[in-house]
Amino acid sequence: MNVSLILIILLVGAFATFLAGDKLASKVAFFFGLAAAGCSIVLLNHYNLGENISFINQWITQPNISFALKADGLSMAMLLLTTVLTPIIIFSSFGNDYKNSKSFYALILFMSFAMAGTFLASDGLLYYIFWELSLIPIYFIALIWGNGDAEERKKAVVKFFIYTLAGSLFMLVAFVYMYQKAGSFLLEDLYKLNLTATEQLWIFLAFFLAYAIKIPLIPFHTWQANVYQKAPTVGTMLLSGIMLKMGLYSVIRWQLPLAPLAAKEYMYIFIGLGIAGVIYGSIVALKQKDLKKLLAYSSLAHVGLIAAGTYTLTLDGLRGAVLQMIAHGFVVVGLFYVAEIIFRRYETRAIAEMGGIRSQTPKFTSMFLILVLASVALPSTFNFVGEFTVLYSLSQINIWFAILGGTTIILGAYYMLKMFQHAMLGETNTKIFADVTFNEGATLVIIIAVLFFFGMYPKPIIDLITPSLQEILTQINRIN
Amino acid sequence: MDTNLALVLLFAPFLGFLINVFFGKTLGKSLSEIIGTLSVAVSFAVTIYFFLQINQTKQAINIDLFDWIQISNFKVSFGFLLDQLSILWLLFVTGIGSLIHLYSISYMHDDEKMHTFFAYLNLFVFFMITLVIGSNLLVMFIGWEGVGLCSYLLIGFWYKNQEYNDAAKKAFIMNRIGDLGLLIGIFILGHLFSTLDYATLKTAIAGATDLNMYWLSAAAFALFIGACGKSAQIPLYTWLPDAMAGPTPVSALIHAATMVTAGIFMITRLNFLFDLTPDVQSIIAVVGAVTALVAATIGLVQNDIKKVLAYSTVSQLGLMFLALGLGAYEVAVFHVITHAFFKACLFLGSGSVIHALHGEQDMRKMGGLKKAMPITFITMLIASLAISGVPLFSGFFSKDEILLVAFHHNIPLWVVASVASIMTAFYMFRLMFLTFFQEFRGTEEQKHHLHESPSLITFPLIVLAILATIGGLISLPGHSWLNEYLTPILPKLASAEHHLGTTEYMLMAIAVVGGLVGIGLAYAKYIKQNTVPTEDSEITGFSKVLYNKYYVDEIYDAIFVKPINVLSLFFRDTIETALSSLVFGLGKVTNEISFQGKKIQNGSIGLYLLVFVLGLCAIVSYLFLAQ
Amino acid sequence: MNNILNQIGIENYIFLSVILFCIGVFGVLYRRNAIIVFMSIEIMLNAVNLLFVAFSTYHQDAQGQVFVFFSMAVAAAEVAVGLAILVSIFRNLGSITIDNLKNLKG
Amino acid sequence: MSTVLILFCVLSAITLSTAFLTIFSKNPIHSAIYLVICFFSIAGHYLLLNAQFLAIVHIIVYSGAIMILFLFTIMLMNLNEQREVYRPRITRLGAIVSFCLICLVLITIFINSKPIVGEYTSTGEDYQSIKVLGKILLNEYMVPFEFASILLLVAMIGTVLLSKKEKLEK
Repeated sequence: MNVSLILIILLVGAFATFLAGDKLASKVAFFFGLAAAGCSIVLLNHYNLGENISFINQWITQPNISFALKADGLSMAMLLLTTVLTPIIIFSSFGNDYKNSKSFYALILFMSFAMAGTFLASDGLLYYIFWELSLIPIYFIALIWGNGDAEERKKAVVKFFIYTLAGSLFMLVAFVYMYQKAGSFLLEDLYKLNLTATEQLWIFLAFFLAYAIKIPLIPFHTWQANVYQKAPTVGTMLLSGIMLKMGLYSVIRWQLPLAPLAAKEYMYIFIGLGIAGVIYGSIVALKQKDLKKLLAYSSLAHVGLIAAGTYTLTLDGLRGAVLQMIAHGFVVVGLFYVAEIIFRRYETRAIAEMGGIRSQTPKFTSMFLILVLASVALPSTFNFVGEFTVLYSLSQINIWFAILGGTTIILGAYYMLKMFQHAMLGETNTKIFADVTFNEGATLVIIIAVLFFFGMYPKPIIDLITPSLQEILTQINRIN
Repeated sequence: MDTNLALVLLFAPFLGFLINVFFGKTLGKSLSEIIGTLSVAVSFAVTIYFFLQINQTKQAINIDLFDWIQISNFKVSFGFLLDQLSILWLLFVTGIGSLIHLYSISYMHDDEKMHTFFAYLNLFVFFMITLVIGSNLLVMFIGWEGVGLCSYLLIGFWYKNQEYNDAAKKAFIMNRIGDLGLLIGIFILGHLFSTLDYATLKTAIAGATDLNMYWLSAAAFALFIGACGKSAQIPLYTWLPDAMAGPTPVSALIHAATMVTAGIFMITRLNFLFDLTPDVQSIIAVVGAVTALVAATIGLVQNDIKKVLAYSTVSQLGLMFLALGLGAYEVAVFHVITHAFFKACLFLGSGSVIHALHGEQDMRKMGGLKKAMPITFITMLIASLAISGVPLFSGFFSKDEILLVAFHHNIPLWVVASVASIMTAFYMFRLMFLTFFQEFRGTEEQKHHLHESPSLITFPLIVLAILATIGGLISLPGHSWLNEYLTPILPKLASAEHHLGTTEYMLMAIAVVGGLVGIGLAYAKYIKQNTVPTEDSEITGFSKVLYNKYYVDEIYDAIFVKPINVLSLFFRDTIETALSSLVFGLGKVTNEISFQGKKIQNGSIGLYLLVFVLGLCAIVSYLFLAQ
Repeated sequence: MNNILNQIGIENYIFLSVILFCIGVFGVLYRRNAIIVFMSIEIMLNAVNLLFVAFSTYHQDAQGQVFVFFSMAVAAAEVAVGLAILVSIFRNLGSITIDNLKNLKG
Repeated sequence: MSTVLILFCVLSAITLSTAFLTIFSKNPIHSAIYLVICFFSIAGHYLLLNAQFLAIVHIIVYSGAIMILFLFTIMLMNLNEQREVYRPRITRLGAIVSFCLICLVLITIFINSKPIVGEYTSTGEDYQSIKVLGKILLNEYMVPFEFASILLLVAMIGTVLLSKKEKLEK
């Protein structure tokens, strides 16, 4: 039993969903999503028992490419995030009717497949293929099933597609360069390369462009808000919940260990960039009129902090970043789902058109508030654990980084509470707001339960990721 | 046994919260009230048990539940520490908490969201207990932020009014500014000592040979900023008066007796750290004294009964910080306790008045309530005498000790604090005279409905008034039970340095006379001359500045809020567009290049052939001639 | 039997066919009349054929000549088809100046 | 100077000059006539090299078939007068430059490659009589030979189809 099973389940699931027809598609997709989640939990168990669940097979001999799926703690954590969020996301869409839903759900599973592959691949080219593969489904999902004016949407989505694709091409160049030196794309072989500082700098920058666009870090974020707004909520969830983490994960897995000298040399610049993103994203979020756009900018702020954490090159920074990634994945999915729930009833995403919802549906309001608070990292939620660790690592580098990064605590509370106030509180809205359905409630409750559980007891995840992060750190600190 | 009891202590209110949240509606009003009150009462009972135990054994109880957060150089466990300090705090948190729950049963009876109110109150008590009994700074931080959250929820309890929501938001954000400071302090302590646990921290600091004073001071200062946020000190005090938007029991519990003392608790808890940083201590002392004075001056002219009490709270908290800054932690703790009694009593009394007047809070429309509400009047009078420092009431002892300590350390601070307490006496009796004496100035209909509050409201008032009277007994000059009790926490007692001598008696006399002068002035102005404060529009001169709270809110708005909003608009409209057009511009440039390049491919075969031949030349010469 | 190249020299043939080929190239580039362009192409073909035959003699091998034979067949087919295309172009456009044939434009 | 060399020079001169004239004639008919002469001279080269079969085939195919085709086409289009549009100077310049360039390049290559020029061996074997060529063509090159016939057939059909007047358009 090894991790390729999950990829197979997801891929087969995608095909089965497509063949199942429009009526059954959502259920079939949900079933396969659950199967993948279950399977990954079983695999996690195997992994924790010390079994080898990696999968390596020669794929193409000339050039030397292997189908290498390596599962260490970090990959398993990200894989779990993907496979657990996928059924949640699918489940959250049950209230909606999509045209041609068989393709829609098949694309979701396919995207999940590609993202899981990205998290697992330990061969450069295989990783690159998965990385790019994940872009295709989201392109179609956002383009076909998105909302708003079709022309505008096309513009935003095509921009996103070309932007990210162009960034990743530099990564491919870096891989090809390293292949010429190493004769293999395998991560272990690439680690063994003795690259000079200049070479490392170029490789680092090439990777950085790909990741900075994907994460996104300022000033490469311009695709984000528009695509988040235009994409259907399921697409936004996939994008913000999982796909962003692909970039952050890749920073840890590929960029830092492959070009440690450059990373150390220019650490401050990149931390600064991340923190600038925190402040910038928070301030821009303040005056957003569209709920989804606001969440997009809040996401920008949060990933800025995570990225800053990764570039500290300390165990705390990496660990905090991974914790925060997972936490943010859940929170942001929850928040976008909340936006969707409101949209289902009011047909609007403009915050100004909401308000006065609380008196109609206290249950929903409480869940929304909890998600808002989790997003601003209230202690006892998972996000606090991540944010605290990241900020601590920043303060290890320089206390001012922690202070500036810590402004997210203040500004985050400001824009989130302001949004909450105008969206939910105030005089009872004249429009009727139907109470949440069972599906909606169950989705939110699951997310909230995860957030609180790991907020109080993050030890399992910490124990899972720490050894592999330490391994990566030894790679980063190796002497060439 | 202890572990289980501690868990009961902690989770009883939480259980109450859960029951009220999930089943509040089904249970009905009276049941949810009973559960809400009982859950806190259970905590109180357990606290008394612990109190008795620790009074005998003098042994702190340490409970570690599980590892929570892991940092590279240390682990933070989820644990509790029950020692003299935390149990003392628990006593009045749960004790006054129970009384206020009891009070709320009647006070909030007509509110449709009764169960939500009790749920929030229970949640608050839960977080407050967490704050107090956490064994390390991070567990305390859970409670710290949690009480902030509850304060947010309760200030904005009547959420249909956006002004209340603004006040709630403001409170939360201002608290968060302080929280950032607290976090920074925690980070620095983590770096320096690799632990956040109080006990280990204490031994680490005591055992350290070469302390980095710079970082230590930075940590202490950052922690102090955190305390400023929570305890409403300059410059982060403006949220507290606004927080009066919440229901009155909330103001009594959270914004007078318990939550706002969290900063004092934290500093007292870390006294071993602050003792080492005299610079920060003097900052604390000065900030405290200035806050006391500024808030007192604002309190002089406020007409909203709750606003007066709010500024009075800020002022009293300032006095406590003054004591903290002078190293007299036990004096600050003493004042916290007496203040909790009389201020809770005052708030609840004002609530009783507001209740009787159907929500009227403006003192200009009150007056003459003495006869209609005798119990409320007497209890509030006792509390006012206590806060004014009239001898034999509890406030006299605690305030006097602060003034004594101030006098011994720094005369200017003593002058400032004395002036502040004279003002306190003045505005408290201004409040009393305007509310309870003279003729009723409200509408006829209100007058008709004037009545004494029900017993559920008066009972807590009476209990608190008794406590406000006799509370001073726990720390009498010369023989202080409190100081002895706190010895394990506070080995150095600042107040023990001086003995009662002529100077001390003189100071006491000055304070008493000052207080009486304040009361006398108020009597002269509001009874003899029968003045009623003028309408808002007619206030002029310096009192207008005071009435508008020195325009601090407006200044903050202009310095922080407006610029951020303008910046946000600028970012949203200009920078975002610029960045976006930069990316689109890149696309456009590519497009343009391709458009120009397209012109080369104009379909002219002649040109194609020419290029073809030239290309052929190039390739052939490269292949054959380039060796 | 004596090799005729002993008297002429292969290099002369190479020069000749190079120049002939270049004349063909020149014609293609210089003229705008599609028929003349065609003729120039024929000249180029013949230049190559000539070189083939010369080297066939040089190597005393028949394969070069066989190749010329095939290339002639191809040339014949090419001319036939090419001229047919020209005729139909002429019918449609009324001219065979290659400047007018700009449909290759993207 | 042997007679053979003189003959070669004369033939070469005819070949090159007629090739030039083909290109420079204003009248396409003249071009065609010059081209015929050029082809004949090339056939002469073939004969000089003792490739009788090819010489004959060359005359038949090129001078006979292809040139007649050209002439027919020219006449069909009524191109006997100068109809060529104005050629911009840049085009002519470009043509001349590239002509010089390609000449230069090819000749330089040839000189650079330092061919072994000297005694040419002669095996004395017959390799290019019609008899031998016929055997080679129909033994070794049987399949290409047949393909050539198919090619010609296809070309024929294509030509017919292409030159048929399309009535549907109008």
